[in-house]
Amino acid sequence: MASNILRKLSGTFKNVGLAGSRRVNAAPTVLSRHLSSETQTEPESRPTVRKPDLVARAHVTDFGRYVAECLPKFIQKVQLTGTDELELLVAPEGIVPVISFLKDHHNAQFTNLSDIGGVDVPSRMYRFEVVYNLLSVRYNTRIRVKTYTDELTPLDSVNDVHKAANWYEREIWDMFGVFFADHPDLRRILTDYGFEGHPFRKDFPLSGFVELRYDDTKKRVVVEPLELAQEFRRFELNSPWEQFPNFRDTTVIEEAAPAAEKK
Amino acid sequence: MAGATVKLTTGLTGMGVARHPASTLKGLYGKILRSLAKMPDDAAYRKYTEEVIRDRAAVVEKHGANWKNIEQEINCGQIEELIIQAENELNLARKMVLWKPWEPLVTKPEPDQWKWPPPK
Amino acid sequence: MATGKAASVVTRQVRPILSLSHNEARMRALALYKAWYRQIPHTVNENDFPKSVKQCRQKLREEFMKHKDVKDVRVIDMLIIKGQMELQETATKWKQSMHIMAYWKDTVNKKPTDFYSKFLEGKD
Amino acid sequence: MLRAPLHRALSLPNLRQLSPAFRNLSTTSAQLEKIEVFVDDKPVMVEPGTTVLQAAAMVGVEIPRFCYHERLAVAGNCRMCLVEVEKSPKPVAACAMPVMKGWRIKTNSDMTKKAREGVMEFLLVNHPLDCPICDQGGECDLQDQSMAFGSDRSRFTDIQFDGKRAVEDKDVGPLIKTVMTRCIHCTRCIRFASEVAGVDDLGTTGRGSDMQVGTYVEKMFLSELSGNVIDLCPVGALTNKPFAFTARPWETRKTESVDVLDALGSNIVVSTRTGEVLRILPRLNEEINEEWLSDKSRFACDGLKRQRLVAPMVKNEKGELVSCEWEDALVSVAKAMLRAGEQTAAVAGGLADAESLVALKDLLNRLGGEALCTEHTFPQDGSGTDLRSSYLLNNKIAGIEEADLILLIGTNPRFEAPLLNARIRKTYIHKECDVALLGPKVDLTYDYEHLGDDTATLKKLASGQHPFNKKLSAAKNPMIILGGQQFGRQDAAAILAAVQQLSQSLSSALNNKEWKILNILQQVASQVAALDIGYKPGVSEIRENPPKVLFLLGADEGTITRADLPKDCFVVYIGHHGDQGASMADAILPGATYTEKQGTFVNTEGRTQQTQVAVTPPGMARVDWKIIRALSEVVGTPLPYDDLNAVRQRLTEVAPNLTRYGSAEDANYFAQATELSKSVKTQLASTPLDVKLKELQDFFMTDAISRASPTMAKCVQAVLKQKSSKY
Repeated sequence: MASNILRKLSGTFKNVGLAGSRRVNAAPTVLSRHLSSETQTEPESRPTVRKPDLVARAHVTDFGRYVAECLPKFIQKVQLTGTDELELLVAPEGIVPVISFLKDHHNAQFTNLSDIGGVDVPSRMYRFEVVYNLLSVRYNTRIRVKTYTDELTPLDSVNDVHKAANWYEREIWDMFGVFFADHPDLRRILTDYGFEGHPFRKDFPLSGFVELRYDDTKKRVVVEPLELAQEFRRFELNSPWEQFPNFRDTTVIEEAAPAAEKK
Repeated sequence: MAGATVKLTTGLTGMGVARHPASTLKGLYGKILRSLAKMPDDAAYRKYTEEVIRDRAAVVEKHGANWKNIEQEINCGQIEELIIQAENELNLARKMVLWKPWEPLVTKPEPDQWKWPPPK
Repeated sequence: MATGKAASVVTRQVRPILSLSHNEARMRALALYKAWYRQIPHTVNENDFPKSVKQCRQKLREEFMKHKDVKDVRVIDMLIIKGQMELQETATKWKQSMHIMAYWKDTVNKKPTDFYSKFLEGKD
Repeated sequence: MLRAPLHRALSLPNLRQLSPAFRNLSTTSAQLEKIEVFVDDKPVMVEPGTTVLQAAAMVGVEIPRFCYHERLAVAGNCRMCLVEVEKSPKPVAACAMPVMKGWRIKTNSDMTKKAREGVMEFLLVNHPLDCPICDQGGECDLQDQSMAFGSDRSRFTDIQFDGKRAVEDKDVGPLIKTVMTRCIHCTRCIRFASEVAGVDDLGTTGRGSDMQVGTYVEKMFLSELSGNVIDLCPVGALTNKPFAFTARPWETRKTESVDVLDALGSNIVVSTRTGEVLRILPRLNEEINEEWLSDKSRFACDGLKRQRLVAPMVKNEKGELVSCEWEDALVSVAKAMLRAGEQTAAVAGGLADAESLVALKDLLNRLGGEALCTEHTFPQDGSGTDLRSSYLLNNKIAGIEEADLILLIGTNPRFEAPLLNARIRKTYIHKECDVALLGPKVDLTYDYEHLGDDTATLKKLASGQHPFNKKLSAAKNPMIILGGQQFGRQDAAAILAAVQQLSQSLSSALNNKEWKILNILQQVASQVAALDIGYKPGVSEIRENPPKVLFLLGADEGTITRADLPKDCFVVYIGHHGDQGASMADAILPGATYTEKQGTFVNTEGRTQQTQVAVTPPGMARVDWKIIRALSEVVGTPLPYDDLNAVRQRLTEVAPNLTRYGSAEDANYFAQATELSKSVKTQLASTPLDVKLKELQDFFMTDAISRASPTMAKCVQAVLKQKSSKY
């Protein structure tokens, strides 16, 4: 089974990468034809919805299984989002190995770190999710790696793997207060010197805590605690956009591979 | 060098033409395999990587110094890029020996860690 | 991976930030205090803001004393990291005098507490 | 007229079944066996005759719709509610189709989705793409539903084709802006006008793509409830004219509050942005206003920012009012108060909240002053204001729907309380209910028996000699609504006594002991709370014992003038508008309007409700009770409350019902009140009963806020113009 996956993966991935393949194997050419989605079918009778690309879906699913099999120690879960994006959910200890594997392994080659993002979910024990978006130019695919931490637990910096991580991690540090261990230059990047707090945390008010103004007598900018006008004291939390919450398409997240199935 | 022309440029900035790509590759593949050999036999990473490397090593072996054929058959970029890939893999394989990724899951996530939307 | 784990609190095994023990954290805090203490004369000298070295040192002490009750090693570490960040910003003159003066909050008025003065100010 | 006998016979059972608002009232409908249907495979037991849409609502499935509205008759013409029913070859219109046993309704199947997409496509073919300049944007059903249910690609490729339907806009008055090209012909506005408002002004002409909704001839939509068609319109065809191009709904902040411009206390939502009230929308409250709102309550909000008092003012030596600091104003008022001692009096106006009423009373009582009055009178003879049942709409507004005979005495509910009138009309149309009116003949939007307007008739009724007494005693649930305006008459006590006696004699014959016949319709929002707190109705006491210091708490009706007061009387005006009260004042302490304070109001049925702070008071204006509290500190006897909770604590001490928000306490001392009324010596005068608000133009400007509103002024002009036009 394992070699099966491998063949499929290496075959398809190679084909996606460069045009004019001359492989003996017939399967990839069939796949690549499907991928170009030129197929004409009979008139569509269903209501207009996003058309699922089953082939692409199978590819990412297989690749997810492949990574999970290779790194059972670190990968907690592999899932597909509603729009067929592959997500690896990784234990915080394993972020450097996973990112390194994705960058350096022949069948992955995710050499481009598009960005690093953060999510704050205060109700969780580890409230911060840190999200790494990677791009493999070779195979023209993207992958998302997520891990988690709390306010005090440091996360290993991936700066040694991707130089791009330097500023992204500084941004996460500045906005969420997640500390990255072994980062060469972890300091603020967006907020003003002397700014207190981490603005993207959910418990940081939208309006902030302080306001700045130019004081004409002191001839300098002064920092003062914020005094909210009545208008901004109340916050409306329900969205004005969602008129039919019952008809919202919930993003279907599907587990692609059970983590660490063996051993 | 029968049938193989000399490569003048890779066309990619910062990537020079490799002098003896085939032998470089062979050497690298050998090193990778030796690193992999330090891992347990049933480690998935070892199995799959060995398969890829053997596959590629066979192609390199088959075509000898004919870089054009190698590039075409492996179909994963120019031969110089193949060298970089092999170097990366070697680097990774050596680290993998220390990381031991074939072991069971190091930490289980909290039950609600990956639930979305998050429970209130 | 070298994640040398240290048990800091009761139950949960947590990963340390910098210090492995309370003592180590204390040493770091003292080192940071000293670094600031030594930096202050230079900062006062090189920047144009209306405070003396003595006032600055008093403020330094105040700022450190704000956190005197912090016991968690990792929280101390976090504060030290942020303190170092501020020290760097001050020493490298990334901070302008306005940023330094922000420590004093000298334009902030006290809020009225009794009904009548609150009424006159129109604030609740 | 809607209530033709044929119409009634044909459509009423139907209406009752279809509209949930009426359905839960129809107690008589036999206990029919429930049938089981399945909505998206969820089983639900429903009564026979339930529509597919209602059955779906029971399991929490909302079916999109445009024309269907639960308070209006079913039209079934928009087709948006098409759903698939298993084994039915075509999708069915959920709003009009009663369910059959065992039906399997699929609200999210491919066929349903396809049907919705098709309907959306047809609607959009002739709908202009002007959402960016359309005021409905953001709260548009068409927008929302095309996002949720429409196709995500267009087949409308013919962009050069100029054949999109275009319709001339109609001028229906200063309140409603029409862009008729946007109309999707759901006919909700037409149904509202003829069913709820009782004005058959709107209708359709033409058919197919020539169909137009309009007024047939160019005329104003003459209704006191016209603004509701703006809420009903699912698209931007009918929008709020004063609010046009002002703000997008998502930029505004919404504060749930209570209206105070009539005595009903309709529930409202105040939309604000950048410290300004932009518009007022109704909020659902089945007990009071359902989901409607009168035009005055909805559109008078631009009066909230005109003619405002924004700084304290005190008269200088030349007799001119000059603005000053709060401290100065408070000190000069306090000086005058200390000089006057117990010769201090107060008059409370119609917009005063219970908090400021109780604070002012406490302050004056501390100084020994006892003369606290309301502008609106109430007879003091007999039981006076001691028994709550004598001044409340005892049977509650929703109780009207159970009445089978309503006698209106000296009132024109259409303009005094438009939503009360809408209730009466609803009862009249959907139930077997007759209405009679004693008072001037006015248009109430429904037929009634006019008993004349002289007091002799009232006397006859009270003594049981009038022919109408037969009807009254035959009625199972009779209601008598007495207009609060009649209390301004000299013979008010006699009128009240007569009505009390009449209702007592009727109620003793009733089987239903819970049913209350006597109902008073108050004129203003503050009256019930003021009487509960212990204010004396009417200013006669002040006229008799002229005080040295007089407080006017928003008293703007001119019931007391300079002529009634001694020359050295110091008049203090606490209020928000520069109206009659402020013009006679020696000192002005600027207060807050109902959108700027959290205040308690008790409506005419005795229901306690509170307004919420939507914006801050402008300039130096302050919340009224705080002004009085601050003044008390300057006078030297600080009142013992510093925050709202403490004031409300005090309110609870005075009258516990004043802080039970949302509930209307029953009052039950009719017999005792009647007993006491027998002691009334006053005789009925011969002057006929009269009402102030007779015609639509009288309705718009009745208080300080609506008098300051330019929109209301425009309405009066427009109605007068319409009256003089040939249509």
